[in-house]
Amino acid sequence: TKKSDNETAAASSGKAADQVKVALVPGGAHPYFQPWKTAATEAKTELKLGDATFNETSGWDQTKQNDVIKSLAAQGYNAFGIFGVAPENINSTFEDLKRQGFAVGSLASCPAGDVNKADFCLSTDTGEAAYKATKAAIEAIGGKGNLVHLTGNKVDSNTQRRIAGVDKAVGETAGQVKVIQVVTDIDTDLQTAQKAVADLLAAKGTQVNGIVTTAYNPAVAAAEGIRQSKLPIKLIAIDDDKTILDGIKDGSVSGTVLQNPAGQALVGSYALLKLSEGCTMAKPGVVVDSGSFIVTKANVDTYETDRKAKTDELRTAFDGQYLTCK
Amino acid sequence: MTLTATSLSATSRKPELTLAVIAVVGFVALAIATGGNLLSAGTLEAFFRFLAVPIVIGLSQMVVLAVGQMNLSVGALTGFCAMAAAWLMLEAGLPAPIAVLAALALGLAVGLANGILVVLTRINGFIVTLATMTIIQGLRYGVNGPDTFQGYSEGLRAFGRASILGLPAVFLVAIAVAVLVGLYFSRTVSGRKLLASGGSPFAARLSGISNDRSLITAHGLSGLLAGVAAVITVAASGSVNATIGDDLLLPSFAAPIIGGVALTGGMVSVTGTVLAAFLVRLVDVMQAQFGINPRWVDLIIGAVVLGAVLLGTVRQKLQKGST
Amino acid sequence: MLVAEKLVKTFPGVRALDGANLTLRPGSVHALLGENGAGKSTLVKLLTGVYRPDGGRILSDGAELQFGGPLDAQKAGIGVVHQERNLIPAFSVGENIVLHHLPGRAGWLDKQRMRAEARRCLELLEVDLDPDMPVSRLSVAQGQLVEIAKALSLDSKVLLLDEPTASLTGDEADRLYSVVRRLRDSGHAVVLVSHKLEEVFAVADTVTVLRDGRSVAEAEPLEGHTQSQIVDLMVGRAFASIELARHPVDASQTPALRLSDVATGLGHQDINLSVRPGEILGLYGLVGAGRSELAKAVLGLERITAGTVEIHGKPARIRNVGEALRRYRLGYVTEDRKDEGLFLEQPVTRNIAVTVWRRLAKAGFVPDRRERALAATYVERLGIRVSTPQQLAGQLSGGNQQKVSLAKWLAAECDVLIVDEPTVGIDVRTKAAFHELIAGLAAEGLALLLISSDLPETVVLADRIAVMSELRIVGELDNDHDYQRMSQQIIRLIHAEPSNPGTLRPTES
Amino acid sequence: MTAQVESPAPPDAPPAKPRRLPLWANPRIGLVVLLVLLVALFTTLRPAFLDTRLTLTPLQSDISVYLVVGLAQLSVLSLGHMNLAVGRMAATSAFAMGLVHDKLGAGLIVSLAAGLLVGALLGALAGLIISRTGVNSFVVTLAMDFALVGLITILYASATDGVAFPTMPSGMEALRFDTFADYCMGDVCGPRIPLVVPIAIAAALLVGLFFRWSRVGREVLMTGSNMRAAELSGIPTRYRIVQAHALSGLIAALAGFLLAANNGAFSASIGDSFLLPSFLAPVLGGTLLVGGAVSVLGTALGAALTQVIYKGLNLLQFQLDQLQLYIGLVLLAALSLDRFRHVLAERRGAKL
Ligand SMILES: Nc1ncnc2c1ncn2[C@@H]1O[C@H](COP(=O)(O)OP(=O)(O)OP(=O)(O)O)[C@@H](O)[C@H]1O
Ligand SMILES: Nc1ncnc2c1ncn2[C@@H]1O[C@H](COP(=O)(O)OP(=O)(O)OP(=O)(O)O)[C@@H](O)[C@H]1O
Ligand SMILES: [Mg+2]
Ligand SMILES: [Mg+2]
Repeated sequence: TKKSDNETAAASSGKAADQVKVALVPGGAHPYFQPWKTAATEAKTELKLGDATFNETSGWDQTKQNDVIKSLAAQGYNAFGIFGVAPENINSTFEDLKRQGFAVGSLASCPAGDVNKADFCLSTDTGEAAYKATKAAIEAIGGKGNLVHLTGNKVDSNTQRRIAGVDKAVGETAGQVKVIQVVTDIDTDLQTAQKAVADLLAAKGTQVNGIVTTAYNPAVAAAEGIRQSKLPIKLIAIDDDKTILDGIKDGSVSGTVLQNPAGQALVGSYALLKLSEGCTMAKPGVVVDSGSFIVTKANVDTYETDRKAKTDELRTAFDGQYLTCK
Repeated sequence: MTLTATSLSATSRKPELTLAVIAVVGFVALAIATGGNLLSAGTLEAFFRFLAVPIVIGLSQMVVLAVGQMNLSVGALTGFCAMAAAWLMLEAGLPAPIAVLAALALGLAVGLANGILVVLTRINGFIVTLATMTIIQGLRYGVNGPDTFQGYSEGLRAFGRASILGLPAVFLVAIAVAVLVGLYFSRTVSGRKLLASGGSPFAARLSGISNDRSLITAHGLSGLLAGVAAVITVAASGSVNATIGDDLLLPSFAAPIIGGVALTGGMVSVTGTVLAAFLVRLVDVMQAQFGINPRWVDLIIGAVVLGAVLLGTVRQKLQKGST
Repeated sequence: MLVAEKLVKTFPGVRALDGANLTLRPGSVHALLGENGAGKSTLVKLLTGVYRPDGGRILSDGAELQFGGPLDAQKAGIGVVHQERNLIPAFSVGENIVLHHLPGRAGWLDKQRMRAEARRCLELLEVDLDPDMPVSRLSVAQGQLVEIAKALSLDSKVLLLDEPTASLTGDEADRLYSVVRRLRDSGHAVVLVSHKLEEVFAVADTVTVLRDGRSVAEAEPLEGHTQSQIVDLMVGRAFASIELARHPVDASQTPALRLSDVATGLGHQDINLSVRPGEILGLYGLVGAGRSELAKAVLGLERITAGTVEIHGKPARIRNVGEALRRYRLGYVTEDRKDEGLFLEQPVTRNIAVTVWRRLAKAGFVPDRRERALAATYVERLGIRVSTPQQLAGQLSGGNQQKVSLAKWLAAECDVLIVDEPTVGIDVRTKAAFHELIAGLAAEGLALLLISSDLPETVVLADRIAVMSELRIVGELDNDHDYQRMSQQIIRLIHAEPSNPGTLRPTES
Repeated sequence: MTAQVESPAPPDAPPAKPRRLPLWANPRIGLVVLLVLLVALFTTLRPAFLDTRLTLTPLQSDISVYLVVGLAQLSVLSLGHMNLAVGRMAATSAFAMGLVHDKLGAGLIVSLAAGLLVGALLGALAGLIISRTGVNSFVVTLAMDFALVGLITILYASATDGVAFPTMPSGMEALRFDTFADYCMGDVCGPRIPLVVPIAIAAALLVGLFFRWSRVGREVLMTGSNMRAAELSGIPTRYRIVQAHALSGLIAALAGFLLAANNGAFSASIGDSFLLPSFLAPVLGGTLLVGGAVSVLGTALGAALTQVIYKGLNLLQFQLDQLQLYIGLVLLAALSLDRFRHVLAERRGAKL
């Protein structure tokens, strides 16, 4: 006979704030997640959490990430904000955690498919961000010409969404703009990206008018590659790493798509706290866009205010719209 | 598969010939297929510029294979030395030549440490370098977290971009290194002793050769070459971060082994290693030229290597049939 | 004067030396004798710094020597040819010869000097080998010659030779011994380890006999001893040589193995041979005559380009040894035990049982018990000295390794057996026992092709002797077991033949 | 690497008598001792290390997966070969399992069998190429790895709309979550051991049996020990090479299955991280890369050791750079200690 799982159904609700220990687990080391680190400290003091930690030791491996999460649970962490390494597998991990009565948020990436087994998903709408980036690139090249899309792991549903987003924006130009190449799987390391960019520019540099990058290493590599080749190519990068902001300031990068990692971490921690205190999701598994912004030379010094505003807006939305508290 | 000693030794130079033929045929075919684009200055430049590191890293692995060892830390070490050099220039404000020398010295030191650990603990070199690889990965990440260094010494980057007679300076550096390594193994007493230790450790010991010294020398040299690869990377790429070197481990083995170097030690093939690196690079470029999905490229690389393997065997069969 | 006092050396499970003494005087050739496993090679290795003694001392002119490694012994003026081949396969002949002291100029290898030095040493032995040839292309015997040249290159005061002639024929051995005499006359001390007592008596002045790791005779003058006295000392009791019982061969039987007009890819031409059940055919020839290669061609390891091979009267197409064993019950004992005969890193048991697992297995699994029993039978029958049957084959003494390599094929219970240099490095007593065994196998109806460069052995054992020279059969003789007459006839056959166009072609031409 | 093992013994040793090294000198025992020491260390530092539900149970699942991964590599290490395509063979087999279930509606057993078959065939193919051409296994399996990486994505893209199958055969959930404690006979429930553990143990026992007692397994080892001698002893070395590689592929497929169960989906990324661990477990356990000898028990201990180190350091919550630093250092320190013990044992052993 099989025993029922009642022992694991420990009540998740009714904890005091200082009993709530939040763990933010990214997929691995990546500049994108660095704001999470400060956000975790911030959330801990501001929300008076029992603890908040940031652990980036997963090394882009789902098995290891599961391991890290279990270790954190063993350490007493009871609320998790997770960037799942493998979107197609991550629901099982969420389920696992939910069974143990933990509050779980999917941060910065949603599970593949239509189902989200976490309490909520707070992430950039990657398709939308890629769409915006492509729009910006089309504008930068004057609404006409050839684009190249550089991105990461092809066997990743986020990448698929990005490719779709790019296609959507290009589709709206009625054939004026074409994507002549999509280069995937070059976000594994910087050198691979540099090599791919150099080869691409050597092969097709003269036909390319704009490059859209939707992953970090390709963005860095493309900025450098364009600078070196001195080709008149417009580049839309991603994120606000110092290298890329420098590029925008010196003109070698036309613009970048910003996401809202700090907001994800802050609002995510807030929601996890509320859930642990006894609130429930109005719509379990709801997907919330954490926002994306185009930054160009024009607003490179002021974009931070927009982002703050978006974060505040998100928090209000969680309070009023997504969470139901008794 | 005959068992005579004669046929075994006669085939020892064949992989290089086969590789050379494939390399030439592949290059010409690609040049024709791209309508000559491959031969345009820019493409050829990019082709050779990114061939430099694979060559040097392949040699770095080959040196330890020569004594029957492996060095799993080559990739991580390259990244670490590159990060250290960039850090010295940007954060410590040292001039480029000093940073370059420091990177080389760091590579040599870590390599020697690998060798000494192998000799002292008598633990399998595979495990020792696996452990040091993890350690070095940690250090590499520790230099600057996940962030990227760029904007260091203009002079060094100019060198990375420079060409001499249409060939990138870094590629010429790699070739010079290859020639030196080749000379080391074929012409110097120390190099011959290394090979003797690798070929038959017991016989070498009976001839008064210290196998321990050979192991340490080989690992040290391997580390030094990783340092060279790091310098080339820093110069040619213009920006480095903690992911540098992650793509080097498998290629470092692939180049010498496809080039005909045995894992059991005792033999090297600089030409084979260089040619194998050339071939792999050819496939890279093909991908960019035709915009092929990298996954298909993987399939093609796989097929090409298996094809080369079969071709070599067929050639051997034909030759045997003719005698 | 080099003196070894009460040397002790223990390996896990074996005490190889147990207080052995040796005294060496300049200007003399000293024989070191003993049965297989008596500790001769171990003593040689202690004297050359390969192993460190667990007890006892080594003195040179009264001063104690401590060797940290082989290099120290070389520096102390001791040169050596070890029993096992120790060449670097990928290196050239020349480089192997001067490996101890690679000539360099500011770190660069001086190839000119290397070649000159190598040539000088080869010329001492009157061997015509190209110093630039890779040693991987040499035959066992040629490799042995290179090893000797290598030892000579050091020009050391003391030279230790551990079975230098095991795989050499008389001619080459004679050349080596003339070098040895020259060295002695110029004041060198030479130690000679050998199981060929005729040779020992011909060159050595004094003798030390080892038994079970102890010296039972020390530096006694050889003159005044007879061979049988020495053998008695080695064995530890009176040892009577055995008269082999001879069985007539039934000439009407179909040959068990028959080659007709065989030619091979290596250049053998018009080979005609046949062996009947119960018969021993000796195949004699000088080193490099092509006998081993012919055997391998029969086994399918080399190409046969013309002619037919018949087994029990039926044409046979053998593609590999497995097929030879299973379908034709034909076995081959290789001459190269280290590379082709033994699994050095495996226990003796497995080395012996490997050919019969198929027979021992029950439902695909080999019961340890049956395997052990089988191995024990052959360890006993051949007198293989092991500490336990689980000892690794690589840890046995040279002669005992040879016995293991043989045991494997005796266990296989074949109808036709090709044995290639079966008694290389085997001591007198075991050799006699082995001869008895071979004769016994023949009496039971086995057909044997005996490839041997040991002429006395061939004359003792064979019913008929075929002589091979430069890849052809140059004659076949009925053996009347009279050594004098047979040897003269054979030598005449080998040398009468005018220089033959069919020399052995290397694969790469 | 050591050409000759020196075993110094004092002059007063008694006459030769078969003598074994003491029990504690056995390298396997050394690993056990290390394991116990590490567990004790981690438990003192973090009592949560002994938390059954959150630490020990998942730890057992992880060890099981990596034991099987190690066995896949061990099967060809026996020949002195390598299988660089272990991960990809696992992934391709997992794809086959997913496909058979998803498209044909097959159950757990049938899907598993199909996957194992695919794995074995892939392995056999690698073995066939190696034995026919005589080219280094490294090159052949590396090429195979590349070819399969490409193939897998293309396969998943054509068979699913993403990179994973949406469903899994019933029963895999239980393999993932359940322990024997969930199954009770009356009041007696089993121990908290995950259901995957017996599968891994069975695989280890079978592999052990194969190499220790089966004729084919022994002949594989002999082939690895000295190929020419094996050929000249009548062993069909080519078949043995094919068989060993087929076994490797089969076990890799099993590892893929276990990982899919552990992670919760048949996906393209299965096996991505198999390569280094596949070598680590057997080599730590004393299997050499030169062939001719294998240690299944050692592989199990090697897998356990690495997972314990990893788990323990995770619990200590190091940041990324420190974590890697310590993994390397602990591994080195532990093995050097083990080496020291071995040398000591040899000395003592010679004195006994
Ligand atoms: N490396 C080793 N490990 C274990 N035992 C060894 C080792 N080397 C030699 N022995 C053992 O020491 C004993 C003496 O061996 P040794 O080689 O000295 O004999 P030998 O007199 O040279 O015999 P042979 O005439 O057969 O060459 C043998 O019992 C052998 O098994
Ligand atoms: N002229 C030659 N050129 C090249 N190699 C030769 C020559 N003569 C002999 N050999 C070597 O000798 C071997 C052939 O001799 P094989 O071993 O068949 O003769 P054998 O009569 O059994 O003598 P051995 O006592 O040397 O075994 C070949 O493997 C080859 O390497
Ligand atoms: Mg001996
Ligand atoms: Mg011969």
